[in-house]
Amino acid sequence: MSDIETKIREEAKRALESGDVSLVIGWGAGSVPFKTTPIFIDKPEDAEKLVWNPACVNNLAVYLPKMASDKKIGIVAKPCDIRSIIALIQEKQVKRENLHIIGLGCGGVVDAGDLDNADFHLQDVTGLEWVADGLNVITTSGDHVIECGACLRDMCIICEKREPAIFDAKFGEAVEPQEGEVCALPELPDDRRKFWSEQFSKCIRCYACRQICPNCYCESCFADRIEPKWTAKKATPEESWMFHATRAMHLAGRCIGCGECERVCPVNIPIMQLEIEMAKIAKERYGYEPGDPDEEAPLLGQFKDADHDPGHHGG
Amino acid sequence: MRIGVFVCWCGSNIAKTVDVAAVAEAARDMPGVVYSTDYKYMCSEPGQNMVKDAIKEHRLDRVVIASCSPRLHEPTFQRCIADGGLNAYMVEMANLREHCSWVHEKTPETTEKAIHLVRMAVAKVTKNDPLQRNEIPLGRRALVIGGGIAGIQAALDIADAGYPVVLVERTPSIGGHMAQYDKTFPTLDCAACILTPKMVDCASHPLIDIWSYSEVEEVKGFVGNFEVKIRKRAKSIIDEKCTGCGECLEKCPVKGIPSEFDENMGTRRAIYRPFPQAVPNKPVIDRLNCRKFLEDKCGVCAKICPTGAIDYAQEDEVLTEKFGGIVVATGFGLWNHSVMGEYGYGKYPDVISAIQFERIMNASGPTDGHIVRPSDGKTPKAIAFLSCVGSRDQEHGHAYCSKVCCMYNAKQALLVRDKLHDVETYVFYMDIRANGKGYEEFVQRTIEDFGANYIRGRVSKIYPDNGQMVIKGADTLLGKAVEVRVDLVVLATAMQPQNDAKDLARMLGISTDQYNWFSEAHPKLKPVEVLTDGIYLAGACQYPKDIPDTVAQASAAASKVIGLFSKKAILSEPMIANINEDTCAGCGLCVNVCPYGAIELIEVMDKEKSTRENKVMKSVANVNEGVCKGCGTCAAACRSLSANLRGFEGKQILAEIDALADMVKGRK
Amino acid sequence: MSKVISQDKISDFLNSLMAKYTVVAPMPRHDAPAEFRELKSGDQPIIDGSSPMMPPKDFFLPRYEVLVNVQMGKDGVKLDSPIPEAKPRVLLGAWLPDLQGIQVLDRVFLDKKFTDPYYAARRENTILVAVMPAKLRWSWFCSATDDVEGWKNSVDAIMYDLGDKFYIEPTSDKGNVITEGSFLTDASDADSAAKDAIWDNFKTATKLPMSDERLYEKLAWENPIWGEIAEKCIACGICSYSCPSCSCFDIQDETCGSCVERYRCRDTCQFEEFTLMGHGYNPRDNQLPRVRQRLLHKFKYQHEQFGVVGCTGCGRCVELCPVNVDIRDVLMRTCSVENQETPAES
Amino acid sequence: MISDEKTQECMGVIVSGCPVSPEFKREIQELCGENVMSCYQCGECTAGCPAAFAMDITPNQIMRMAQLGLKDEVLESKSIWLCAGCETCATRCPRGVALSKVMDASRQIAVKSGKTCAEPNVVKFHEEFLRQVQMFGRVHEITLIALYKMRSRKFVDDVLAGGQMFLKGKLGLIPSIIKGRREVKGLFRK
Amino acid sequence: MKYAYFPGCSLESTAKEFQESTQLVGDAIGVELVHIDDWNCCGATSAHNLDHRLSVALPARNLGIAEGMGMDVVAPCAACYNRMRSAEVELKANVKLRDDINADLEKPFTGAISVKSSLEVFTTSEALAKVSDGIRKKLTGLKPACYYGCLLVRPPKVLGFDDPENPQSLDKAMETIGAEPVEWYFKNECCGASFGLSKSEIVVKLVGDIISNAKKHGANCIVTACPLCMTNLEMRQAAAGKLRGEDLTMPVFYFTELMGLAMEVRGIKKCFASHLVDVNSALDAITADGAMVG
Amino acid sequence: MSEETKTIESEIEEIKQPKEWQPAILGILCNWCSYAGADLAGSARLHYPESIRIVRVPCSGRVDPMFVLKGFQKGFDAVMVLGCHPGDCHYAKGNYYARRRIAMLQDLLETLGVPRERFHFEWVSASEGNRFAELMTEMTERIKKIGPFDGVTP
Repeated sequence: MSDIETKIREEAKRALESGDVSLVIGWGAGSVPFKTTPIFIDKPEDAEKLVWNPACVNNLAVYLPKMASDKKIGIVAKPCDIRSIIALIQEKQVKRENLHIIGLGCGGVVDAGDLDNADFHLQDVTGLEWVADGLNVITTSGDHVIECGACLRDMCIICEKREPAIFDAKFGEAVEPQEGEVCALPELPDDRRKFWSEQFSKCIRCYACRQICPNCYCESCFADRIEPKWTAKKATPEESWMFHATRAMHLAGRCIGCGECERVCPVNIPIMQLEIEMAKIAKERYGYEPGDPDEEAPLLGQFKDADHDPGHHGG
Repeated sequence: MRIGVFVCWCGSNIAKTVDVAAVAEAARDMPGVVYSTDYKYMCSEPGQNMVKDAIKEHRLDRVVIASCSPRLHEPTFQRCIADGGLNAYMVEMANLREHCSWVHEKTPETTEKAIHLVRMAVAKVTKNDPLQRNEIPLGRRALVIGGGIAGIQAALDIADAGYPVVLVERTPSIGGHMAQYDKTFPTLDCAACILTPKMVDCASHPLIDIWSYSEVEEVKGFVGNFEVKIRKRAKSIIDEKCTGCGECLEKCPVKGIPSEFDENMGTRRAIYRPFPQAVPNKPVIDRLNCRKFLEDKCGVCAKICPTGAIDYAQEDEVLTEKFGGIVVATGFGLWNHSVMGEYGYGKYPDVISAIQFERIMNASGPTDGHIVRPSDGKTPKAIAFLSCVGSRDQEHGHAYCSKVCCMYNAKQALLVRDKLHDVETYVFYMDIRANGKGYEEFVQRTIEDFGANYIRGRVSKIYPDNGQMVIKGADTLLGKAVEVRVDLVVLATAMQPQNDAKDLARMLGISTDQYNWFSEAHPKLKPVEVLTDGIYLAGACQYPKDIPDTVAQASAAASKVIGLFSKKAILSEPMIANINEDTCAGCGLCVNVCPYGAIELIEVMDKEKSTRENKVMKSVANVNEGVCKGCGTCAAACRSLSANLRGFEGKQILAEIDALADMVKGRK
Repeated sequence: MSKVISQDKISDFLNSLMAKYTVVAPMPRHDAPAEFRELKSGDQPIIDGSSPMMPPKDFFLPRYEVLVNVQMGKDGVKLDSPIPEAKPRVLLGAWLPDLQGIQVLDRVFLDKKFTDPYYAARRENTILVAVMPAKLRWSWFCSATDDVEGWKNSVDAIMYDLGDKFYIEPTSDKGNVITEGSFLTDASDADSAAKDAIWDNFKTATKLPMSDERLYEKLAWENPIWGEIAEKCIACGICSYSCPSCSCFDIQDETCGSCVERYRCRDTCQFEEFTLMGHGYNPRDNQLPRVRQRLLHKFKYQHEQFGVVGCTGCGRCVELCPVNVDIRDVLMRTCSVENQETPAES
Repeated sequence: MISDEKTQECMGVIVSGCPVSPEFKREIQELCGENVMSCYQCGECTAGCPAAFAMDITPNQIMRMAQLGLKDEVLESKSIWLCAGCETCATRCPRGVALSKVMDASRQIAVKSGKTCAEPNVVKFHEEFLRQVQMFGRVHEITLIALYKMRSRKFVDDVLAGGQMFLKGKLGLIPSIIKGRREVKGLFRK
Repeated sequence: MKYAYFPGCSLESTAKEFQESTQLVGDAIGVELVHIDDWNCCGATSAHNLDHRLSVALPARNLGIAEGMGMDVVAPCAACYNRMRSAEVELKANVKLRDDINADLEKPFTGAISVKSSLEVFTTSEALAKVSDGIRKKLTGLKPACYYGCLLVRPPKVLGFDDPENPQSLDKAMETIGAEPVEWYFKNECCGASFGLSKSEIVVKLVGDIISNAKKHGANCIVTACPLCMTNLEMRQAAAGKLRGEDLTMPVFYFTELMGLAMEVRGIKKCFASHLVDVNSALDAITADGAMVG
Repeated sequence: MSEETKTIESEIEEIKQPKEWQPAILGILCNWCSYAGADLAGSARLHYPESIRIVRVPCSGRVDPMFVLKGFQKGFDAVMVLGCHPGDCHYAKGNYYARRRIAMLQDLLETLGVPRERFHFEWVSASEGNRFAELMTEMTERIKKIGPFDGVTP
């Protein structure tokens, strides 16, 4: 691990020193040992602040639309983050030539805030590292190994693309995915609606899901508009339904499945369920996978004559 | 906000099933409404004056007309409120007639629905913004597609008004179907005698360019600014050098090619002109049959041509030309009756189509005007004419009436008796539709003076027997099945759209009906226009028409073009897309989905938005107002609501949906 | 009079309260953090002071609250302000900083110049019972924000979690109501010592190194740290919405056919629209002033206005921030910056 | 003579001497799904009908009568019993109407309403046929012929041919009877 | 290929030679016909003349049994084929009726199988290739008028395996076995069908028209695939001749008989003995050079 | 029997029977095809239930999925979007984009548990007035059968 971390630092330093890039976005040590935080390095000597550990959850691509300029910037990115970057390139939020992608092979990351358990307290944690059997939580009272299935983020468990699709430098190897699946939605429409009703009734409209999403880069979100007010700001289940349904539609065929929205949700709404479903259909029906570097336009920005026809009803 | 609501009775059309007074009453309580009334005919002059007066009296700033479909009268009321001093786009219509009174019984629910429709319109108009039209430059050159009588007439009229015209015809000569006819009903003028002078006029008109053997391949742009790609197929003849002397036509060794012009009743050679009076009167080489092209042998025509006009190496030329207006005059095709098993699948040589019979009757046709049977060249003693072969026959795909068959059946039955006095004629008909000037009299003459035996009944089967054709029919007036033996059967096959009509429609962006006839903008009030500005219809490409109707419509189409060209400039359609640059994220999805390529990404100054770099430029979408047609696909695609469609903005549609909240609540 | 109640008597305790009051307490949820809810009979709340992810302020300042209903009809326009009924309630199971947060809200909404009638109605008859847990969360830093000793007076009673029992200490007259009942026993000296230990631990463990500094004096308008936070801040509303003391709301109108509803709902200074004015100008037009506003408001402006800071150190924003902006870090770093310039304004 | 009551019932067209039943066309449509109003009287059905020569009313006239509601005229006609069901009309109808089905429906209505059949022999044949099916599950042709002949009193006809068939071994003497007779009978009950 | 075989009443008696020849040819070209156990009458014209539901219900019972066998049905008799196929189409389209009828059946029909005519099955290109391979004597000189009648081709929307106005399957079959089918114009005209007994005068007229046209176009026999047509054409040709004043004597064959003849399947000749009209005139016309070498 | 007594009788009958529930259906129709088709149904006096309320848009391509979501959120019992047949778009390609968008929307609604029968998308041309009227009847019957929509978040 530390080997890769060293390489990232070296690469960032090299790039900054040589003037290849003016800035490197990466992860730095968090305020506590089980967290990391996004950092923006513009001096070669600060490259030492970059870290790579199991808590590097943030999809840093979210910063690109804001930071991309005519100067080249570097970004440290996991494979899912890179798919976000590809989507952003496709949607003209950033130019490939203005990016220096430090890609990482990945086996999943950990949202450590959820690790608290009977064996140890979070305040005693001093570090996290991957070991053969899973995640080793190093605490003042000793080491605790948790198996991957129990600590990885949901999206990391089902993730199938663990190699960077595009990069300028690449470190680390992908780790074989674990067996696992996310919870299934209820079968019957009425049950499903009730399921979502419960979920959306929890929503406090903090918009963290939207804000953390690299694909939600609109300068002005429909949900913030007063005219036309498609969804009111009030946190009622119906309004939250409207917000989440619309957002899901806006991300249909665009969401690359990093799962950040679900991670940051303070009330645990399984937002990704909607997007997983949409992505499945996009792939099955149109052979389309968001974040595929070979696609030129988003799913809904193109059509084929022989597309599935929902308007045709039998004879 | 001061909205006026005007509820129309439409005579009894609305008032019969909808309580119009109650609707007007209910409107009075709607948010923003300050005045509401009902009147017998809102679209009438007094009705319109009422609106204008109310605008002044009640200081209205928005108007809702609850009457018929906006597809019918929206422009009427836009003009009306503009006259009343408002921006023309501050009006919305509630479709109380087509969508309510005509389709529901008189019940309280129907009136309730009417109120809802008004509520929606009121809610929408509340969100209307004044719109302006902009001036767009206008190119004053016309394209006429199709060189039949319709295209010829339209081209002449436009050119006579002083505007240049390109007349595109895909066969080697203009003239169209009319050139194939022998005589025309009911006057029995010789078709060629009245057509060829017009063809010659076209050829000699300084403002008309005839592009024969050419086809339209692509149409881009919009009214006043069409860009049309036209393929001039290689004639293998250099037009400038050819004098039309005809030497080559005599010497070409490849004979016996079925003549398209003679409907396969006669033959032509590999170098040919369709008929002697062809315009342009210069031949073309049919490369699919010419030995020079097939085997690289022969070359006789090149050797014999006194002016060296033959050019085997000539290639198709594709030109992109600009036009201000387009007349579509592509005419019709004829149904091939060879799918009708009961009539022998087109296999009996003595069962022919009426257009083939025209060629047989025609003095310049393959038989020099002698009426003989194709099977043995003998003069027939009895001829049967069958009407409605494929027409009025939904089972064969044409539920419509081909309109002209009754008349040419009569014409042919008359002419054949005129030429062969001892021939017996039978006309099997279902109904006789003779509703033009002098038509009914003409049919009666055919029966009374020329002895045609009209039998009312559709024929069930034709089969050959002893060298004759046996027709199994019925006389429904008599109530008996009948059998008639004749020597020749002439079928009035259905008129249908050209096979590639749909392709052309797509190219032009105009719509077609279920049969692929081109659709006019309004069946009553805009019979010449289509839904795309600057394109007009002439002749039978729209629906079966006879020659007088075709010529009349051609002149109408021409006058529309002339009217368009006489404008100083054209005004842009105001209901088009616009982009809010402030909120646009520049993702380019609208660029992807715009069917017209009307949107591009441009760089603009950005307000400070980055926390680190002072990025001053950003990409945003930009609409080319001349090219945008207002479909709104971009607006639906835009996630940040930055792309919008004027007149159908998100806020307006949302207001319409919101306005129904009470209805929805009421029904739970 | 202080009492103790053993854990196995808790349901009797709750039943007796529910007979007289609406009781609000943290309820576990499937697949989501616990939430404060009005208890139904048979409910088994979690009263360990771990406190749900969302603070109890919803019960005084709901996420969505109708202020005025307008009905337009034939008879003209009808207005109606649905001021809630002042139901007797007990808010139980929140830990002290959460209820201290309500003190902060009280300062805003029960201001003498303008008392918010909606808030007041909900607040008036509510008894606040805090829980002091034995085990502290890693993110708590209450003692860094204020002298917590005074907080005892902002609640009506405190229940100290002594493991197998609770030590119940009423701190106001209102609080005495929960010390009635046969299931309560008088507290022993040992109990008293145990609860003091809890309190002392709380006081000391939630201190930060700079706790003694006068934060409100050190927080400056110009400080590079604002830019640093703003750069990573994604501008979501988690920190405010999960804050027990953030009180900002938005008022919006919504039409539905023939009616209009004027309601208020949560808002946060972290949103771009927060200070967006009708004509399009936004005085806080990027994230830097927004981030600064939140901190200065809590630690400086509220202190200036009320003499106390607005933050209670509950640590929610620390735990929930998607990009690990740790308010404790900010405070410590701010305080260690030397030679700060005095604010240009105010 | 039309009684006053009848006049009142049949608004619309009055055909001299014929009671009109506007319901007739709906009855037909319910039975066979064909809309007689689609017919525009082109006469192609008559022209192609193999049995038209023997009919008292031509097929297109049957349609016209059905359109007008001349129910009795249709039900009492020979024509409906002389339709061989060859489907020529249905195959060629430009309006896509299956007159053959209208004929079927008319016959069924006629039987149900107990009309005197204009072609009793045809009905007798069909009834005898179905009786056999009901009895045995199959048709025994010699019994069928014999019984039919008895009912229709057509003794002399076809004796020659019948005899010949018998000689050729085509008409067995013992009827074959199926096991599922009860089941088949059950199908007749509705 | 395996099919559920529905003989129908006629093939058990008046058309037994059709039954025999069908079986023989089927065996010869590898089309296995498994009898539907305890089949009942399809109801024929009589049922659909008098009782629509019955006309669907009677075939439904057979279809149900066949579905249990898991095979498509082959019905050689044109009338049986037409009724069964019509019932199949209606049962597949009208679920309500199907459920209603199924309630009365021991073995319900769910719509899993289809009905085919033996003509359809024996004239597929594969079947004809087999026939072609099996030919031992080409029937050169035999000039059949291929007569389809009504029930094999109409209504086309329901049957649809051959062209309603100019059907070709019989002609193709005849060409395959070396016969020379004539071009004529009454191949799909009606013979009068079930009026054979009840309205024989109609049948006499129609039979006269048909045979006369066949003769006029040089046919020396008529070939058919319908027992009803066979009966009418054979039984009424004498009367028709009398009516028209023409000699209308004309042998009539089932197509399977001629197929069998060309393939010289054992026992086929026995069929010819059952004909009411002597077939020798036609068989004599077959020229010697049609015999295959070996 | 006189006309008058009949009417009174039938009126009494009407009062006795509770009025049948009529669904509220939101239709978003393309101006050039289905809206014109609805106009045609009108001119042809084809009767259909009054349950539909029509929002006119220039093209099915204009249909933002939010229109449909809003309809359901507002509690409509069904929402229908009708456009020009593929290849017949007045704007050449608008309906092709709509087709993908609506197909994805359909699946999203399904994922959210909005029953499939409540959202109908179909191509109805300007000449298909018959189809339009038929569709309105079908749709109304279908929704009547499954009953009122209990909202997106019941």
